[in-house]
This record gives sequence, structure tokens and C-alpha cells, in this order.
Amino acid sequence: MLVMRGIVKQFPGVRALDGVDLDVRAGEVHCLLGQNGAGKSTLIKVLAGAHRPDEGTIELNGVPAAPAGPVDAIRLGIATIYQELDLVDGLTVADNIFLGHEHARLGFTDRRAANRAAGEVLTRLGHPEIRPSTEVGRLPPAAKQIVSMARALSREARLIVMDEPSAALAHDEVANLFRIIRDLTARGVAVVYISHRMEEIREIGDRVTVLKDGRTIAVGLPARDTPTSEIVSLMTGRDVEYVFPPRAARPPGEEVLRVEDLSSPGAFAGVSFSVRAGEIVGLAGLVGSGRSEILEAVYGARRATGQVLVGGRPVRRAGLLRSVRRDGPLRALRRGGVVESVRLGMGLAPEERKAQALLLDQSVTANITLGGLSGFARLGWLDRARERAEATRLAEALDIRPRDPERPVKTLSGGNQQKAVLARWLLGGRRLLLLDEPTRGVDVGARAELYTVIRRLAEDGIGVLLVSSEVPEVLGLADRVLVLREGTVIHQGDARDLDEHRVLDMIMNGRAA
Amino acid sequence: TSNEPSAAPAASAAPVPAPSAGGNDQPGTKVTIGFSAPAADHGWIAAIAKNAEAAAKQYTDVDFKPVEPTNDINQQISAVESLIAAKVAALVILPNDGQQLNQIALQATQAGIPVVNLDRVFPDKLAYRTWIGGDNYGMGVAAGHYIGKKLKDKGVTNPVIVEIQGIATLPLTQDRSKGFADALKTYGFSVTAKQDAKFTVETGNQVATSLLQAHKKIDAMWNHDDDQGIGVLAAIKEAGRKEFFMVGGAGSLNAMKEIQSGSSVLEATVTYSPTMASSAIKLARLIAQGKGMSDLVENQVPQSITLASETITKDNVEKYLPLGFES
Amino acid sequence: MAEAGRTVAEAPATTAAPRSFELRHLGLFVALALLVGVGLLTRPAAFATADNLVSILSLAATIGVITVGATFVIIGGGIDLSVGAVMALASVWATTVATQEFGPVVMAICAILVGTGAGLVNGLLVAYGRLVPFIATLAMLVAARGLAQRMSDRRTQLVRTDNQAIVDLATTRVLGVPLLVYVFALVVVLGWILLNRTTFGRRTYAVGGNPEAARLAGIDVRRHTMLLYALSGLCCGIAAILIMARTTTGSSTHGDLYELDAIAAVIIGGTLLTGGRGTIVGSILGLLIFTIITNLFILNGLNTSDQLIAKGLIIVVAVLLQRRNLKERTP
Amino acid sequence: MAEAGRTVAEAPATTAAPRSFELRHLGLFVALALLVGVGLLTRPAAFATADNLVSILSLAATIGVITVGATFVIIGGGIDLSVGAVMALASVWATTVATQEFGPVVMAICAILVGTGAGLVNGLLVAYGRLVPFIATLAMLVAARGLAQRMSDRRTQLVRTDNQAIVDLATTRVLGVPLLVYVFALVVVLGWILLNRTTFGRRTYAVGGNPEAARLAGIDVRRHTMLLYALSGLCCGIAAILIMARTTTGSSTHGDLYELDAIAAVIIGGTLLTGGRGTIVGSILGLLIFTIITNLFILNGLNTSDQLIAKGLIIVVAVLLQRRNLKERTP
Ligand SMILES: Nc1ncnc2c1ncn2[C@@H]1O[C@H](COP(=O)(O)OP(=O)(O)OP(=O)(O)O)[C@@H](O)[C@H]1O
Ligand SMILES: Nc1ncnc2c1ncn2[C@@H]1O[C@H](COP(=O)(O)OP(=O)(O)OP(=O)(O)O)[C@@H](O)[C@H]1O
Ligand SMILES: [Mg+2]
Ligand SMILES: [Mg+2]
Repeated sequence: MLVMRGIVKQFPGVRALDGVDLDVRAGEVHCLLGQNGAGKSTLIKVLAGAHRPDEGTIELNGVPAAPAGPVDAIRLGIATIYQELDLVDGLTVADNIFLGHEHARLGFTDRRAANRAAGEVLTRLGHPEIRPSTEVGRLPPAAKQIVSMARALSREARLIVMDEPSAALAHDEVANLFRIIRDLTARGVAVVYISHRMEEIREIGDRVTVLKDGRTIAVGLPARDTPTSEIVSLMTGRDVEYVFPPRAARPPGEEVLRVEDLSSPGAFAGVSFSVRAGEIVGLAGLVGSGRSEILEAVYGARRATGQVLVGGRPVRRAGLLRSVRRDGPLRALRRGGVVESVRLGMGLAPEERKAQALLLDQSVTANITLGGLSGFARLGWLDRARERAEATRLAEALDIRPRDPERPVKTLSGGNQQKAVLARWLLGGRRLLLLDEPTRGVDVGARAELYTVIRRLAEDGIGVLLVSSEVPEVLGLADRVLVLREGTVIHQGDARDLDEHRVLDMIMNGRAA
Repeated sequence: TSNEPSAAPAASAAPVPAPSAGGNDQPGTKVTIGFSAPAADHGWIAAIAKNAEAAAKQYTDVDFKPVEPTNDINQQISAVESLIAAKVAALVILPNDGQQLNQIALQATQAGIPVVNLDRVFPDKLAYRTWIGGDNYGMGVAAGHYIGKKLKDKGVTNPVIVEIQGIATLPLTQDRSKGFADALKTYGFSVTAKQDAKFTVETGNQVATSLLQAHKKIDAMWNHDDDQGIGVLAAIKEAGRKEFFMVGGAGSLNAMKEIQSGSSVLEATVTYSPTMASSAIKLARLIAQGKGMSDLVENQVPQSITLASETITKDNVEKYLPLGFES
Repeated sequence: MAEAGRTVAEAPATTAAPRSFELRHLGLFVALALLVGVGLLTRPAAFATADNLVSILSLAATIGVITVGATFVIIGGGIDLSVGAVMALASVWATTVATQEFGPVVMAICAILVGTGAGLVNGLLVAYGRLVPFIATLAMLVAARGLAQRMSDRRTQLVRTDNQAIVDLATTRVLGVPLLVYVFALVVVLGWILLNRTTFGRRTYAVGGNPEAARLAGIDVRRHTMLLYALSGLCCGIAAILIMARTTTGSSTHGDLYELDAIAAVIIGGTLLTGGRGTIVGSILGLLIFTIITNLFILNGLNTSDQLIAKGLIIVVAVLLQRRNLKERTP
Repeated sequence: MAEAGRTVAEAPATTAAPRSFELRHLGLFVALALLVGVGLLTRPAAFATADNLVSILSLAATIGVITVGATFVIIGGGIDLSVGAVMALASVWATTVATQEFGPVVMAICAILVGTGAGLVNGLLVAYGRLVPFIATLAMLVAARGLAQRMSDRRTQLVRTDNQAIVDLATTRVLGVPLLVYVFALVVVLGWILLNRTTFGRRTYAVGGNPEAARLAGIDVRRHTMLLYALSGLCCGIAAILIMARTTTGSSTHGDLYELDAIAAVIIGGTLLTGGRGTIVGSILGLLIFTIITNLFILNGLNTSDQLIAKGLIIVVAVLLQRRNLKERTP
């Protein structure tokens, strides 16, 4: 039904697409795979009319159809869920869903009809609780993702493109998403699906196209029968073992963080735990179970009652993994003091990279060094050479591409932006890292590298508090796991004693293990 | 603040003859006089407001009621409306723009409130009872004659004469320029270059700085306003220019002192005295009380009074010093 | 499966019910009430009269119409500095000898066309010329004033007596209220409907809140942006008619610094300068606060300097009262 | 770590070198060059003299100093409308009878303290009072002008002859250039260093570009914001000294509409009003463009109305010339 041939897209300084081919059949789920920066998002933006291709042809049902703009693409029956949330915060859910094709007569909107229709779409998506009249800016990220989907579904589309729709979703939500996708394909709608999660591809995908460095290197592989290792090696050009690094043999050191009876009305209550030096503690739970809020409260970025005690001040010495003084008593953290948290050696890699972490206009270097600027300065005077050297080293360590530390972060692909966020806190001088969905949007190869890096950090005596919606990730990486449900800790214990099934059982049904 | 007696003598309050002999100043029926003028961000306007207030203070039978001065015409209309609503006995109005306030002055008159029009004139004679103001055209003429005569006496031909105006959009500016040009014409001269400033020290300074660059040799300069004149003089000093002489306008204390010292290029200034505000209040009081001017034969206050623009030079500056207003 | 996903938005849905109208503007109403209280205390006889109320509304009318247009532009993520100058230009053009020949209706149409035209030029420069709105409209401010001065030869142009119909807008009263107040009210109501009940309004929020998202949703962001400026220009044209009525003149000096006042009213009213959020009602309340402050000063005969100081303080207090609405989401 | 398959991505890295200084400001230089060309053509004798150049720099000095402060505030995501009024207040305070008793040094210190103090109040209101910058600094504008009028009793206050040292800044020349131009240059250089070579500068970009990210990265966003306004106030204090030197007076009328000029210069120079991006060099070039335009007009004896029209057009053309730098990321 859709045929794209030899698509080329050139950005200043980057050939993002260098002759890409794509064939999609009606009623199939076509998966698009590739490393971070391979060109997936760019390709679908070309398809959606958001970018004009420099070369190449697009045919829809045998008719040449190169969308001249988003309006055109929509008219051609192509709906898109973009990787970066593209909602208008100031408008309601219903307004967002029908933006551009409002329920209106002679320009006058019919609010009631819009709300009703929005409610229907949301119900179809399994989320009748998202009220159409709520302002989108007040929704948590997961709900926004649902609204984005509702928006794509509200158009009578023949082809729906989904760019990493599951990145902001937890396990159960993904299942829900798949139900909807099956629904769509059964009605003959084609779906182009992008994800970095292999098991999803295997579950929902029909065929796979693999992109690498802006070129198609494999077309129409059967999604279910192609071995993961083959796909991964196609994507990365090497064999990656998708395994978690071994846990440390040494027992963890002294406490770097103790949280006592932390509560925040409406988000979580009575949370107590501790993190020791060299230990990775994972937080598992559904989206909305309050994990991000706990991290923020611990970090001092959100009001909460209870106590947070943090280990002594770190020694400031630049260097990736060796920089922490391991002594010093715990001290109570002043509430609302992010500045103090950072001074005491904490670092938070937040959940929404664009809104909470990145300076989009600034260079990769400036983004990486933002958290530890004073480490490169004497009396406020920056040592720019040292700054750049450190940033370059980290960018290499995390394989941030393109390998140009002066490039503005906004021109990086989503996954590479995420790596830049992480790099900020790997700069050194940290005792305790709070990582909120650190691998969101990161490709398989880089993910394995990230795991190694996080484990090495722990081995060097840093405490890590990890939030991830991917249960295997929590179980594989963490030493200890806290299971959250509706803002309370329902289980706390060694990761080795748990398996995915039990954790899912707990977070869904609230049954303590 | 403005009526501390110590501040008054040399400066703001015009020397009004002490209320005594003449029947005019004898206390009469108690009257409320409303007063509206542009916002005082200028020495001359400030002096107007102060003089009006000081004049009113002299009379026990006058209740002075000023409203918020503003430079926004829309708000001045509103201010006058509030005075009409308060049913004052007489109104003294110095409009931001006579034409634009005409309508509201007419309303006041129709409501039976006599309006004393101060300085900027209402086009419609029905809108006011009496007008008192300076002679802008005459001011230009005075400056033109001073400069023309002096250059003629020096025997200069084709002189470079520079004019620095005030706010270009005010009719008074256009009148002054016209008078200046007309007077110069009688000597066969004309203005070489003119630019408008905005009646502030800073704009005077800016405009003069560039004008001095544009004309490397100047014979004479007329600056419409002594307030902005301070900035003009600073620019002249900074550029170290001495080859020409300058005439000011309005008659501020500073300008008079400069003239007196004889050390700067400022040789003369032509007056446009803010004392007119004191007189306006007096007239309003007389009208409201139904009196005439005791020095005149007529029973009623005249319909219009135009002040003469006088030329102050080193020779007569002593006499004017007490009338100078602080810029 | 479906039930499992229920938690996604539950909490916000219940705790964060959309703030109702009254609540959203509560701070503004409190500020207004305080000012009225001050008025009643200090000048009981003069302040609370119907006459004074009408006077306040007449004073607010001209800039109020402009504020409606400015609200659209600012919600749409732009800014229009040229409003005062464009109004002046429209008033001058409408009162030229040539235009006045054709009578009051043509004068009004002329003012509206000139205003809309200038707004359209702003819109073209911003939307298609890709100039930063601040600069494009600043250029328009400067040029429109220059043009107005040139057309009028820097003189104030009186509305001729045979075109008195224009002036009647200010002098004719219906139910004790001058016609121009009705015009003001009409513009506010139409503006409110346009912003809240039409696709144009919804799209304005989208264009201002997230232009990229708007574009991807198939909205012609450029065209919309252009229309917003044209709308602002249209409001300036209407305001020009009102100022001609009130002052009986067209003049290049009309509307000096209106841009600051209009923008301030819009922002006090809770519209974000970054776009995407805001209300007409808030803007009008903000404007009324400013106008009443001025009126109170006039009534109390405060001297100018003290007025300025007091005004500064009052602005701060008024905004602190509704800080919750205005505070940015950053710390 | 991983070596294979990197070639494609690496190649582009070399071509996408950060745009160099010259390139970034190319448009501005072209616009400047054009203006200079016009000057040479129309008034060859008067324009290209050293004297006139010095004149232009002297004219630009006062507002130039303020522009440096405004650049910081705007890059930091704020706006400061109070600059002109604060400068006026500082100039008035420094020229009161009481202050003048203590001689020129105390006068200068007084101006700087008043400026910084007012800036600090702005900063407190914005950072801790959470007022929208536009409103907080508008309130300061109004209040500072009122206070200046009150202190000076609306009179122009002359610098006494025994404090002539202040005025000497404008009249004493070193290498043919008045001292105040050196002061201006010094402020620009220090500002450039602060913005580009220190953590303070880097944090300014962060605070303006994404305040939430800055906060989560451990920057005390509020304190930083407060300091930015204080810095702007400090620049106003320095500017007050320069304006006293140039006009030999302190006056509440000084610095009228400086806020618009300074912001316009900053934006023409490529700084985004939304914060997070911008340069000092761009702002100064923008300012010089404005100053030269005015100078050219006066040299050519253009009348103000035509000046205004021409200025509007030139602004548009100048910005179109460097559109690439200014265009927003939205369509
Ligand atoms: N607007 C832009 N300007 C310059 N370069 C860009 C722009 N958008 C994308 N690129 C570059 O194009 C390449 C492809 O990016 P794209 O976003 O398509 O990757 P992706 O496959 O979606 O990666 P990810 O899995 O991380 O989302 C990257 O090198 C990226 O840096
Ligand atoms: N902007 C908001 N307004 C009101 N409530 C919110 C807001 N954001 C989140 N919440 C609520 O706070 C709680 C935690 O939400 P959140 O989605 O951040 O949890 P989470 O466990 O961190 O999930 P995830 O890891 O996917 O972010 C939920 O009850 C959510 O509904
Ligand atoms: Mg992508
Ligand atoms: Mg979260």
C-alpha cells in the first residue's frame, strides 16, 4: 500500500536519510528498527509531511503521493504519533484530540459534541477516566501519550505511524496498546511501529525494516521468526549480548541515603528505604504509582513530609568513576533544596528530557557540564578546554552521535539526547544517582553499554536509585527492588528473589509476595 | 512639597502684588477653581502648576482643585469630566492639545462653568470665557530679530542658522518656527537646518551632538526651550565649539545665569513666562466672582490676554532674574 | 487489561478539575474590590456615582478595544507594539480633508481599513517574513507614527461639523451610557465568542502554545499568525473611531504608549507572554484595574509624582494578589 | 567500545562546525556597512570624520551600557522595562544637594548603589515574589519615575561646578576619545567576559533556556535570576553617571523610552526574547545600527516624520538581512 523509494533528507551537516526504502502492506504492523540516530523519526516525518525530502518518491496505493505538508498527509489518510509529545498544554484533552479538524459549524465549535467524541475515543483506548475537559498540561506523561494516540485514532486514517509510543508506557499499558493495534489492523489499517524493545516487535510486528545510518539495510524480515541476535547485529553492525552485567561481589558499603516516612499528598505515603554505597535500588510500579514523585522528593525538587538523610559531601575531582569520599555521616536534607542536594553529591536524570533536562539550543558540551560547572571553574572562571575534554570523553563513553560536542542538542536524535542527560551526572563527584527511566528511547546496543556504565558506577561506590517501567530492567540491574502500588511500598527485597511474573502480579493486583 | 515658602521667592511663584488696596484682591464669595494641565515632566510645565497653586493659596476665598496632570489626551478629558461633575465654579485648563480638548471645554461652558483657557488655545471660541497665554509666534519673531540684527551688524552673509525645536507635533512649535523664519526673512536670512528635540535635557543633548557634526561652522543657533537648552549647551561645550552665539527660549533661571555669566555661547533668551498660570487663576477667580479687572475700565475680564515675549540679554538680565523658573 | 490502565490519569482528573471562571479571576476581582473600597472610603460622594462609572468606562473604551486585539496576538505567541501608532495613523487618515468629504461612514470604514491594513503588514512580516514580532511591530510603530505625522503635517485634524455623527458616539447616550461604551462592550463580547467558541480561537491557543504541534496537526500556522495581527489592526481601527469621537480629532499623537498599557493589562489579566494561555475577561479586568487606579487618583487630587509611586506599588500588590494565576511553572 | 558502523555519522560532524563569530553576526555587519555606505555617499565630509565617529560612540555610550545589562536579563529569560527610569532615579539621587556635598566619587557610588538597589528590588519581585518580569519591572518603571520626580521636585538638577570631575568624563579626551567612551568599552568587555568565560554566564543561558532543567541541575535559579536584575540595575547606575557627564544634569526625564531602544537593540542583535540565546556583540552591533541611523538622519537634515518612516523601513531591512539568525524555530 505504501512504497517509499530512495528517500534522502539532508540537514545542515547531517545526511539523516541516505536513500531509504520502505514497503508497507495494508493491515500489517510494520516495524521500523534502527539505532539511535539511524533516521527512523526523520523518515516518518517525511512520510507525515513534516519534512520535505530532498530526493525520493512516495507512492500510496500505487499513486504518487508526496505530502507537501502535514495537512496533505492527513488528507492522504496518514496519521502520526510523534516521538516527542506534540500536544498543546493550554488546551483541553478534547481540543487537542480534534485540533485541526474540530467539531464545528461555520467556524463555531461544538464543545459538547467534541467532548462526547473525545470520550468515545478515549474509552476505546481503555482510558475513560481521562476527562475530555481536562487541560492537557495537567496530565502526567503517560496520559499525554494516550491523548496523542487518541488524536491519531480520531482521524480516519489508513496508515498510522507510531514513533516509540511505548516509551512512556508501562507494561500493562503496552498490552492495552497492542490490543488497539490489533483492532486497527483487523480493519485493514496499516501501522508503522517504532520501538527499541525487541520483545514488543516480536509480539506485535509482522514485518521488520532495519535502518542503519540513514540507509535501509534489511527489508521485510519476518518479525516473529528472525532471531533477535540477527536483527541486533544488522542494526549495530556487531553482536551485542543483551544481558545485564554481573552484580558486584562485594557487599554494599555504608548508607548514602536514608528515607524515612516520606509522604506527599496525592502521590505517595509512608515511604521508607535506604540506599547504600555501591548498591542499585530499583523502583518498580505502574505508571502513576508515584515513582517519579519519590525521586523528586528525595532530590528536594518537590514538597514532601518525612525525612531524607544524605551522606557526606563528595570530593570534587573530575573523573568518570572515581571521585567519591566514602565517609561522612548522614545529614538531613533541607526541604526544597535541589541546590543542596547537588552539593551533597546527588544527581537526578529526570523523566522528561526535553522539559526537565535539556538546554535544546545549547551544545552537547554545555548540556553535559551543566550539573558540575563549578568543577571546571576557579573563582567563576571557566576552564573551557578542560570542560570540553571531559564532555568529549563522556560523549565517547556513552557513544553519543554524531560525535561532535559543539552540536546543539536539539539536532540529536531522541535516544542520543537521552544519553546526554545521563552523561551530565556521570561527570564525577556524585555519591547518589537518581535515574528516572534512564533507557527511555535508547537503542539496544547503547542500552547494554548503559547498563555496564551504571553497574561500574555502583562498583565504584556510588548509590543508585533506579526507576524503570520495564520490569526486566529493574530486576536485571538492581540489587534490591521496591515494588510500589498507588503510592505505597508493598514489597521490598533482594532482586534475585523476584521474577518478572511475581512483580507484575504485585503491581497489578497488589498481592504482596 | 511644592509650597514650602523658602522654595518660592526667586523661583516659581510669580511676584504677585500682595493682596491689598486694589478692589480685586478683596475676599469675595468662596469659589472652587478646577485646574488641569499636562503632566509636569518639564520645568516650564512644573512652574505652571506651582504658580497656579501658589496664586490660589493667596486667596482665602479660593478652593483650589487640581486634577491629575497627564500627557494622555484621553485621560485629560476624563479628568476634566470629573471636574465638571464636581461642579467647580471655574475651570483653568492648559490642554495637552487645544483641538482635542475643545469638545470637553465646550461641555463645561455649556454646563455653566466658565473656562479660562491657558496657553494652548481652543479653536472654538464658544469653548472658553477667557484665553491667556504666551505669544509663540512672537517668541520666534523676537529670536529672529535678535539673531538677524546681530548677524547683519556683523556683516555676515549667508549665515548658517540652526534651529532646535521642541516637540514637533505641538502647534506652538510650528508657530515659533514660523515667527522665527518670518523675522529672519526681513534680514534676507533663512534657517539652514532644524531638528526637533522633545523638551528634555537628554534629547536636546542628543540632537545638538549630531547637529554640531553636521555643521562644522555655525553662525547662530536658536533653541526653543531653555530646559532642553541645558543639554544643548553641554553638547556644545563637549564639542568645544565657540564660533557662534545662541538664543534660548522660555526664560529659565539657568539660562539667565548663563547669560549673566557671559562665558557661554548663550547670549539671550526670549521669554515665554509661566507666570501666566498665576494670572489665569486670578482671572478665573474674578470671573467666578463676577468681578472685572480693577485696572481696566471694563466691568468684565477681557476675552483674551496675550503676554508679550521679551528678549533677555546680558544688559537686562538683572531685572528678569526673579521671574526665571527653575528648569 | 483495560482496567489495569485506569490509573494513568485518575489523580489529576479528580484533584485538578479545570479551574472555574470565578476562581481563575478571583485575584483580579479581589484587587478590583479593594480599589472600589478605597474609592468608597476616600471619595464616597464622587466615586460611586453612575456618572463616574460611565466616565471610567468611556476612558477604558478606546484602549479596551485595543486590548481585545492584543489578547489574541499574545495568546497566539506574538506581541504587537504598534497598536497605539496604528490607531493614530487610522485616526489621521480618516480625518484628512479628502476622507472627510465622504461623510462619517466612509471615515469609519477608512479607519478600519487602515488599521486592518497595517495589521496585515505586521502579520505578513511576522508570519512570512519571519521577523521577530517585537521588531516587526516596533518598525511598524515607528513608521506608522512617521506616516501619521506626514499625512497630518503634524497638525491636529478636527472632525468637521458635518461629520458630527462620529463625535456623537461619545456624546449620544442611551440609558445614560455613551454609545462608545456599547461599541466597547460589543467588541469584548465578539472577541470572547471568537476566542472561546470558534475554531479560530482554539487554534489561536494552539499556535501560541505549541506552534510545531499546531503545524503537525494540519493548521496553517503562518496564515493564522497573519490573521491574528490583522485582527489586532482591525481593533486599532475601531479604537481610532472611538478616539476620534472622544477627542473630535485625528492626530499623530494619539495612542502614545498604548502598547505598554495594553500589554500590561493583558498580562495582569493572566495571559502568558509566551503564548498559549489567557482570557479576554482577564485582560478587561486588568484594564479596568488600571483605569480605576487613574480615576481614583483624579478624584483624590494626588500629585503626579506620588501617583506614579502609588501606581507602581498598586500594580505589584494587585499582581501578588493573583500570583497563583501568574506564577510561571518554574520555581 | 563499539567501533563498527560509525563512519556515516562521523563524517557530518566535521561539516557542522559551530558557526563562527563572523558568520553569526554577518547580517548585522552587512547592515552596518550599508549604513556607512549611505553616510559616505550622502555626507562624505561630515560622516567619515573621526570627530563624528566619536560623536556616535558618545551618543551610544549611555544606552550601550544599559544594553549590556539588558542582554543578560533577556538571555536569562526575563525582561527589564525599568532601565530608563532607574537610570533617571540614580541620576537624580546622585545630584541632590545632599549628595553633591560629598564630591564626585560619592556621587558616582551613589548612582551605582541606587541603580543596583532598584535592580535588586526588581530581582526580588521576579525571583522570590514570582511576579511576571514584564509587570514587576513596569511597576518599577512607574515608581522609579515618580520617586525621581519627587526627589528632584521635578526640576533639572545641575552638577555643581565643584563636582566637575563627573562632567569631565564627557569632556576630557584621551587619544581624542572622551573618557565615557572608554567606560562604555570597558563595560562591554567585562560583560562579554562575564557572559562567555564564567560559570555565571553559562548559568545565565541555562536559566533562560530551560529554567526547570537548570533547577534540576542544581542551579539556584531564583538567586541567579535576582542577580541578573541586579546586574541590569548596576548597568543603569553606571549609565546614570554617563548621562550626568553628558548633560551635566540629573533629571527625572532622563532615559525616556530607553527600555524599548535597549530591548530592540538586543533583539536585532539576535538574542531571543524567550531567553537562552544571544550575544553581547550582537546587541552592541544592533545598538550601533540604531545610533548611526539617527546620526545619518540628522546629518542629512531629514525631518522627524520622514526619519520615523525611514527608520521603520531600515529596521525591517536590517533584520531581513540577518533573518537566518533571528528566525524562530517555528514555521
Ligand atoms: N532538525 C534537525 N537538524 C539537524 N539534524 C537533525 C535534525 N533532526 C534529526 N537530525 C539528525 O538526523 C539523524 C537521524 O535522526 P532521527 O531522529 O531520525 O533518529 P531516530 O532513528 O529516530 O533515533 P532515535 O531512536 O534516537 O529516536 C540524527 O543524526 C540526528 O542528529
Ligand atoms: N501534573 C500533575 N497534576 C496532578 N497530578 C499529577 C501530575 N503529574 C502526576 N500526577 C499524579 O502523581 C502521581 C504519580 O504520577 P507519575 O506518572 O509521575 O508516576 P510514576 O510512578 O513516576 O510513573 P512514571 O514512572 O511513568 O512517570 C499519579 O497519581 C499522577 O496521576
Ligand atoms: Mg526517533
Ligand atoms: Mg514518572
